[in-house]
Amino acid sequence: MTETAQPARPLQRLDHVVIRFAGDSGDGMQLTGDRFTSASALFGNDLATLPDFPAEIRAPAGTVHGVSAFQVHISDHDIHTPGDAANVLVAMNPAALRSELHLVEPGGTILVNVDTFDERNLKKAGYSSNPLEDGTLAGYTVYEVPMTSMTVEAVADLGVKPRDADRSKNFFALGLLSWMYSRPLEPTRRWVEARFGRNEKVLAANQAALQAGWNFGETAELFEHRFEVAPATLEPGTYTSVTGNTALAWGLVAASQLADMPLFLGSYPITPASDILHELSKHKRFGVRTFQAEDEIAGIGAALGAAYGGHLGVTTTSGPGLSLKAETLGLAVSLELPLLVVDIQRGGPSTGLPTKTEAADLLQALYGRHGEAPLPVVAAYSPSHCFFAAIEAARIALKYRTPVILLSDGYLANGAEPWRLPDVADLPDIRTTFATEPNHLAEDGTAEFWPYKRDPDTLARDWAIPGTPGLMHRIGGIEKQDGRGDISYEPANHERMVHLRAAKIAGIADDIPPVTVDGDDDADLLVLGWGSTWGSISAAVERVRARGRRIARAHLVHLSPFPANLGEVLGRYRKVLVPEMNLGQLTRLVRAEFLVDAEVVSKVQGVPFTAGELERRFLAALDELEA
Amino acid sequence: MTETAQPARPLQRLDHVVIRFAGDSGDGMQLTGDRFTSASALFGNDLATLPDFPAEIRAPAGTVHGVSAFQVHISDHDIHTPGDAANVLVAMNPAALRSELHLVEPGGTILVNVDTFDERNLKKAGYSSNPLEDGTLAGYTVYEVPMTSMTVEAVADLGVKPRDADRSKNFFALGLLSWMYSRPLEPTRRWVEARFGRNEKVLAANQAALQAGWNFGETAELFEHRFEVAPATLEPGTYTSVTGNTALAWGLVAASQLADMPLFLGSYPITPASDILHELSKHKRFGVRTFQAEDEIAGIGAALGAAYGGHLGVTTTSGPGLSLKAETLGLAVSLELPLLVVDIQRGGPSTGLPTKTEAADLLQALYGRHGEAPLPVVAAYSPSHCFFAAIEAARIALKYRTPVILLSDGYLANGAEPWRLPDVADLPDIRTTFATEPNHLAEDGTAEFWPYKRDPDTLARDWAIPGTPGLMHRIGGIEKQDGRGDISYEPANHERMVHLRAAKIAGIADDIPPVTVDGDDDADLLVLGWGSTWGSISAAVERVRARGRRIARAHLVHLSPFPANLGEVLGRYRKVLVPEMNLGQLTRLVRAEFLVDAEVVSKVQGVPFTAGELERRFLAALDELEA
Amino acid sequence: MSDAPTTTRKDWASDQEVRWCPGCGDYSILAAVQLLLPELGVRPENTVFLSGIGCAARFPYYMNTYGLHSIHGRAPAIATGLAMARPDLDVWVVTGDGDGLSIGGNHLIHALRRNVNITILLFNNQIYGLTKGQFSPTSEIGKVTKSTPFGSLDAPFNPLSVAIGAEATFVARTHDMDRKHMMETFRRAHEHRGAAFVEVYQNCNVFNDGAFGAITAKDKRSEMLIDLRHGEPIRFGPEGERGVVLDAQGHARVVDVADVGADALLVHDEQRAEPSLAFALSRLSRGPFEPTPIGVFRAVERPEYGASVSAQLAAAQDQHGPGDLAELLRSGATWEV
Amino acid sequence: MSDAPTTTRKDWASDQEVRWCPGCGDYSILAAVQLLLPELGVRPENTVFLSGIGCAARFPYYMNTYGLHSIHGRAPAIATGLAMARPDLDVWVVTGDGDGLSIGGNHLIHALRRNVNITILLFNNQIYGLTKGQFSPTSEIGKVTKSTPFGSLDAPFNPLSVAIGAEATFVARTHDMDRKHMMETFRRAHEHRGAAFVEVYQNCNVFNDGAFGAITAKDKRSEMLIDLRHGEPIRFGPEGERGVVLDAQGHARVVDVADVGADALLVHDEQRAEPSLAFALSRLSRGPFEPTPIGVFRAVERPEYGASVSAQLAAAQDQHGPGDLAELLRSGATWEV
Ligand SMILES: Cc1ncc(C[n+]2csc(CCOP(=O)(O)OP(=O)(O)O)c2C)c(N)n1
Ligand SMILES: Cc1ncc(C[n+]2csc(CCOP(=O)(O)OP(=O)(O)O)c2C)c(N)n1
Ligand code: SF4
Ligand code: SF4
Ligand SMILES: [Mg+2]
Ligand SMILES: [Mg+2]
Repeated sequence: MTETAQPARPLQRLDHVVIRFAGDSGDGMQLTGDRFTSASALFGNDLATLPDFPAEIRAPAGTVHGVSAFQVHISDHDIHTPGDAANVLVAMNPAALRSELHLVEPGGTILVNVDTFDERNLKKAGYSSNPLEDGTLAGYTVYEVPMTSMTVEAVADLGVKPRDADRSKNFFALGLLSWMYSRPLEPTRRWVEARFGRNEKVLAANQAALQAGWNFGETAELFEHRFEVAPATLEPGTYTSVTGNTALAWGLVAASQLADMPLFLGSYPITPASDILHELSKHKRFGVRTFQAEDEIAGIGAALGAAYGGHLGVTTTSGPGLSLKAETLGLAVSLELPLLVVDIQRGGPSTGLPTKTEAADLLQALYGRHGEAPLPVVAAYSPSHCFFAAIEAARIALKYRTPVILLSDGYLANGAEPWRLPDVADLPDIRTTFATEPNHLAEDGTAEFWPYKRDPDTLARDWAIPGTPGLMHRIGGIEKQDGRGDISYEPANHERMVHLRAAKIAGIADDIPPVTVDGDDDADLLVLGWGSTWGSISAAVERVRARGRRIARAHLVHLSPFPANLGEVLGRYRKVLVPEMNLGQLTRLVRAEFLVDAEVVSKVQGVPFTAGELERRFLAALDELEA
Repeated sequence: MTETAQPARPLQRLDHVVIRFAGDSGDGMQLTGDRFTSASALFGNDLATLPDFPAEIRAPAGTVHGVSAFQVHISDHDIHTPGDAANVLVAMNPAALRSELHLVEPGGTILVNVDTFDERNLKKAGYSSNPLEDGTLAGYTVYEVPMTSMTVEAVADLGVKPRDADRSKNFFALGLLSWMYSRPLEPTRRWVEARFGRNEKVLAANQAALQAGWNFGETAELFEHRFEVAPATLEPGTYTSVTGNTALAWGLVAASQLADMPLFLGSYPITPASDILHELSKHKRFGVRTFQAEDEIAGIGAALGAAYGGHLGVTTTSGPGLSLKAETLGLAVSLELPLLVVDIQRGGPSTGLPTKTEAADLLQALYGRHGEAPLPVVAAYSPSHCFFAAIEAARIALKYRTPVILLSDGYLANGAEPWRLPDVADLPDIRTTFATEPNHLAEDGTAEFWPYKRDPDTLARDWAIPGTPGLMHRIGGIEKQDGRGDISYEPANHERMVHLRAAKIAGIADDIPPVTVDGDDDADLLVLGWGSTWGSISAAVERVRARGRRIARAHLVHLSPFPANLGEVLGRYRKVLVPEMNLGQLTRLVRAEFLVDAEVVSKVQGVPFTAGELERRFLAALDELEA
Repeated sequence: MSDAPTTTRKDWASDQEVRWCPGCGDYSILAAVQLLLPELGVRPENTVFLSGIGCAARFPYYMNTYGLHSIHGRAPAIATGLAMARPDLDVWVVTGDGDGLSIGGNHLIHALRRNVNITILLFNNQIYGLTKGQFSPTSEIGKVTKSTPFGSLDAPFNPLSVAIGAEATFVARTHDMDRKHMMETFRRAHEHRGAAFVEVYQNCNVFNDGAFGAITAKDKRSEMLIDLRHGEPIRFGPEGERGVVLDAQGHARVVDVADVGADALLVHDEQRAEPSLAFALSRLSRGPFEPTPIGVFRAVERPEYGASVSAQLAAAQDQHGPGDLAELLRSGATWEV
Repeated sequence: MSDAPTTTRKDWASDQEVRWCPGCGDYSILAAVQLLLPELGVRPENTVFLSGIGCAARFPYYMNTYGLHSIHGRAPAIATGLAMARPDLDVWVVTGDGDGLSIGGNHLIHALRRNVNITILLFNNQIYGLTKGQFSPTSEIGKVTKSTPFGSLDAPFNPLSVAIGAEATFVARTHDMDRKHMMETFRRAHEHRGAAFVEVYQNCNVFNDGAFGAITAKDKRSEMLIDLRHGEPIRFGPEGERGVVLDAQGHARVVDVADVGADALLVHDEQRAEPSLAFALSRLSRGPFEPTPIGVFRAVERPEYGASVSAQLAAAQDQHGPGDLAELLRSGATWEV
């Protein structure tokens, strides 16, 4: 029997479904979710995902702390979020049920691995009675599936060790869900083959478990019907499914190619940024140098050294690392060298919630350095946008000889979405030029190189890299004489340089697209967003509009400087709401800049906004405006 | 002949005079200025000083880069600044003349050590002709005094080595100026004795040079008259002359005594903060532990460790160090432990202008940490106020269990003013209490200690220090469960903690004095200041008022949170101007907070505002308002 | 210490669920510490465990003592402040090879040279555990990890050599498979006045399983572990048939005792002020694949930092009495108005 | 290098006025470097001087090469990036005892263990010069400075021991009073492939005058400086009457040659892979008041980091060709709509 066989059960069409896989950290739920996503992507659905795992590598088995979950939203139309509440929860053990139940919609479906609901596990999960029996699940559709035992049985003949047999149960779950939601099995099979090819027994066990799950759906009398979520009608093109961190890494590789400069990554591992280091470490064919430094300061230091040498210098980190890089960032501002600092934001302050998402580093990105040390800040808004944001950040850095902070967050980093691949030929040319000749005539007629002589339009300084004959010069973090670049303690020169550095960054406003407003022209309410709230805002705004209410929205990619038209745009609306995963950081910035009474819609819970939350908030604001 | 002898020349009364001593770094100008200041203080003048020296220890002798200057303003009335332009310049060599001349008022007086105006020195200073002869000094009253040769002559009989003889010429200058401005010589003599007592020859040479300078004034036909600046009518009391850094160090000692907690300073040397470390290192009798750490991170780390142990933990630094401390500051926010971080601001960004003043770390103090990591910020406004600001910062830190950033700057740090000493008995009691008993009853009746249980009024958490039996507990930088303090990744708890931390800091607004407005009730213009601009603003406002114009001013000591009435105050005026030694950082904060169209008056030159600059700016604003 | 009330292991275990991976070597180190402390006659309330970030750094949560789980690499600095401020406390620092030698390397070596009274346990699993498997400064060259898919190129530190080069007064090594040896080594470290540095070979069974298996497996120990004992010739092997000699260039080498004679063996002397011998022993093994010394390499007396600091305060107070604030304010030139 | 156009000292001096205190030892080090470089046949445009902050760190301004005056302590990290990115350049790092061993200690030891191709000159004046005289991590115990009016309590680092403990492949010492010795030592350091670490005893005549006078003064050198020469017995003294032996515990000691006989002297071997000998020599002198070895302590071959990194890239490209962006984007599962 294969997945193309006629379904034995009636097929019910859904326009979307949100499934949440949850189990112990060791249960392989991230992998299961990932595979289900991949198959759905290949099938043509639109989708969005939300991995959600604990900070411990593997907390004690069976406890709620050890629960690892993966939510995926698949749809036959354009969607923007991993879904508000789960329609289906797959709970591999009591702890998973206990910790995730509140995320399931009322009346939702719950599949439990009933084999794990023994007294020991119930106790570990903190249940004093069995929720399968005590009415806890009243109102839900519950399927009790003996996943462990059926898996063990399915692999019994393969000579697999019991521990490995048990480990395959996530493939059983995947097979069953694939049956339920009419996902093709073939891609998963191919993947299992590629991944476990070397280990024949494990390969066979996983394949067997996968098929057993499918078969169980097909044959067991438990399920009344299968579901189908048709492919979405997406723009034609070649698609892949990509997480934000992968897209960002690829964007950096692309930037390096587009700039025709070797890529140098100086980084220190930190959740949730490490995967960019991991991904880039693979791409030696692209001439990418990755350097795992002794700490974040060395990471940015090495990147700055490479940048000084004419490489595209990048450092990747998360909040605690950004804090550590502050001083070196200030040096980069003073040196006016291109440098990318990628901050994958996570819950703070301090160590905070290392595996959870947040967007509370914005003010630090703008102001987290001593002295007047302005720099551009760019924020990605979706997993695939991380690719383009990386190129844009590099473009600005190179053109303006400035460090740029690129903000992403844990949600974008680990979340996936289908991405229509761009034509490489359409990507921008971001090459810059190094000085090769003197740029100044001294009074006595000698030709000299002045490292702080500027392009009159961009105010970018001339840049000569070591190895260039005749242009030897010295730069440093002490204030420099305008033009010449020698040390200068002269008061008026310092002020001039402070203003020049500020003007250079401010001037970038003319070199970035104006912010566009999406929505009703005559709306009273503007929703202003930045970063990963994009998806939730999009979904919420659509819902509000679907109710016939007028609403407009704008989303910022450039946080410093702001697009030139932002003040004008904000001025057009009676009310501006700013959803932020912080206490109101962009809100503060636009209030200060434009004196508009913008109001934050704040959520600081380590999880993204749901569309429903925002919808309610927007509707309330509209009601207020109309009252 | 002594200084009490009848002056041979007529005595002209001045209400104030600004004298600028300038010479080579090796010429001892800081000492000369200091001594002149001290004598003037003892004489009873009001005064303010501005040391101004290069970042190099000793740049090449005779060059303009090596010029070290000291400006002192003495007065018979209450003054606030070291003076806009110098009335008198003492130039020990051509380089000093060249670099300082523009700071002398038109028609001012210039004393030069004419011995140094030889071809070699003129060339080193960059003069192609002799300014004493080529008309450069037209319009100034110039006195050419052969200071070197007269000093050498004066000490000829003492058997002093020529090098040492030459070194005494600053005392000649001091003697001469003391004569000119009728300063008593006695205090200087006593000081020379105390300082050089061990080295008899140097002692004798300096005394001889001092007297020779005085005698020269008395006998040479050069000078038409002596001047006198009468004592100021200051409030009665005991006075001392104090620099900001000394006052700050004493304030920390005082805070330790008032809190009845040992003081622990963890610090790494950095200009212009090092003197606080130096000063505190002397005070072992007060039980002060000073720790020169391996870097700024270790400095704050050790201070935090000591704070955790129940000491008053302090770290002192300047901008680059503050940048490095960002991550540990975030930890302190999360741990909710009292900690003082003193930032003596200097010119930035990066290494910037290490010996010059600036006030551009305000936004970093507020926002320079990842995540939502709010903390109180206090700023001193005058050298002596550094004493009180340190106590206030400690009070807040201890009461609210929070790190506090105390901002001063290079100008306050090194500048001196007469200080009427407070009565120690009047200083506030800032003691806090450590928990000694469990503070929570578990469900099963066990008494427990919950480290994050809060005082309902202040929201400060209960604090038990190691060594307390029965209250063992663990804290860390990961998000904590409200109350209990255990690790918690729970979304709603995180949000609650983020809000609690913010509310705790915001609530301090009710525990600090409201901002007071000084000035005309019905003024249209409010000048809002913070930090060391206090003196210049005061002087400028007085001048504006002296012209019969209406103007009001307010000065902030608390920058985070703002005083509770600030919004209301700002709302009362048609126009708010904010003088800042940055590009407008407080301006940004009040705009965002209160949506008032506050406007910055910016100066970023490494030197403080002059009263005249501000006066002109205020008058222009008034003209505009009235137009 | 006989008057200190006795405690049991239970008194030292917190109510927090231990959250390391099942099978992690950290469990046995925790057990060794919890079993040792009752033997030391110390009190939980006078004991502080400080850590940075990493799997190892979760240690304090599991101890029913005062505990501070700080930030990555900074524990030695924080501990320095605490130990200086509170000489009455027992301050332990638990760190990892990344925490202690990568980001925190500088604080570690400075704490060692200053001889701050702290006991440092560095759990060396030659990997970054908490961030899921990147190579660390103690990983071997060529190691394939998430961040080095083509093999790492960085020569590793030898933690003991680093410590000895940094003037450490107490340097030891033990491993997570031998509770008794751990307890004995920790006891010695705790007894030491000043900074005690202990490297603990620790198995990360998830990301670097078996890294030390070649020397710490029960059946390998007698041939592969060289137990250093002060004052004794350095011998090992099931029958003591192998030993260590120092050649004329100061290079320690493993030999067959039969070849050189027992008298030629190097006699271990942990108390030599001059650290060259300890250094040479630290070089004996280039990694956990050849015979490796464990135990105390070096244990010498040098003034303890916090005590010296306190002594300076006491001397100043003895000489001039405690400080008086009013007097301080009047210590410069003053005048009356 | 014979085809490299010749340069003269003038070509290496920038137009910037040198701003050290008159009499500072930094001047003679600068002269030594500016005199040496023409001899090396290298080009100013291919030479970079990197520094942190301190008096020493002003060095790059005075060289007519590419120069980067960065921030306190970070030069080795920045240099690591530059040397990895640009193996064609000669990268020099100039640092001080505070810059390199206090705030920058961690970057320094990691650059050494990785064997990054940089030449590090650490100007050790045993004081913080630029910040006007606080004690440094190399200052002797008891030093009275602005921050230690009662004498410092911190045991100093021995920079060479630190370097050797951190796996340095090239370690040397010289001093600012002997131009020829400096030039020779710098030449050797420059020749070394990998990280070369040179400690330069440097007099700060303003804040720590004469710190090395007891060993570097012209009339003291022959008795107090021990010139290490590879392959030769270690002897010194006006008549070569003193020498160095290694005792049975690997401890290097100064002896009268007459007492032990010339054959008993230790023969210097800078090329031993095992660093214990170099370490023992680094301990011979406890400070600049007793006979002190200068010259090259250790010079061994180990793969150079940047070259290894480049080799990995080249291997990947050789095997699979250069990367193709369009292909990369399609490297995961793709589907057509
Ligand atoms: C400033 C900062 N940088 C990076 C991290 C991420 N991080 C946490 S633990 C760790 C390394 C852990 O390795 P190790 O110290 O060997 O401990 P182990 O987990 O192996 O016990 C890293 C890089 C962090 N938490 N903070
Ligand atoms: C982050 C930071 N901390 C502190 C300083 C202040 N600072 C500048 S140089 C220096 C120490 C200089 O000592 P050393 O490295 O020995 O150099 P030297 O001046 O003696 O040549 C210090 C502490 C700084 N510039 N930046
Ligand atoms: S990842 Fe490794 S070190 Fe960390 S808890 Fe798991 S087994 Fe232990
Ligand atoms: S302070 Fe010392 S090290 Fe610095 S320039 Fe002057 S003499 Fe040289
Ligand atoms: Mg580890
Ligand atoms: Mg120094």
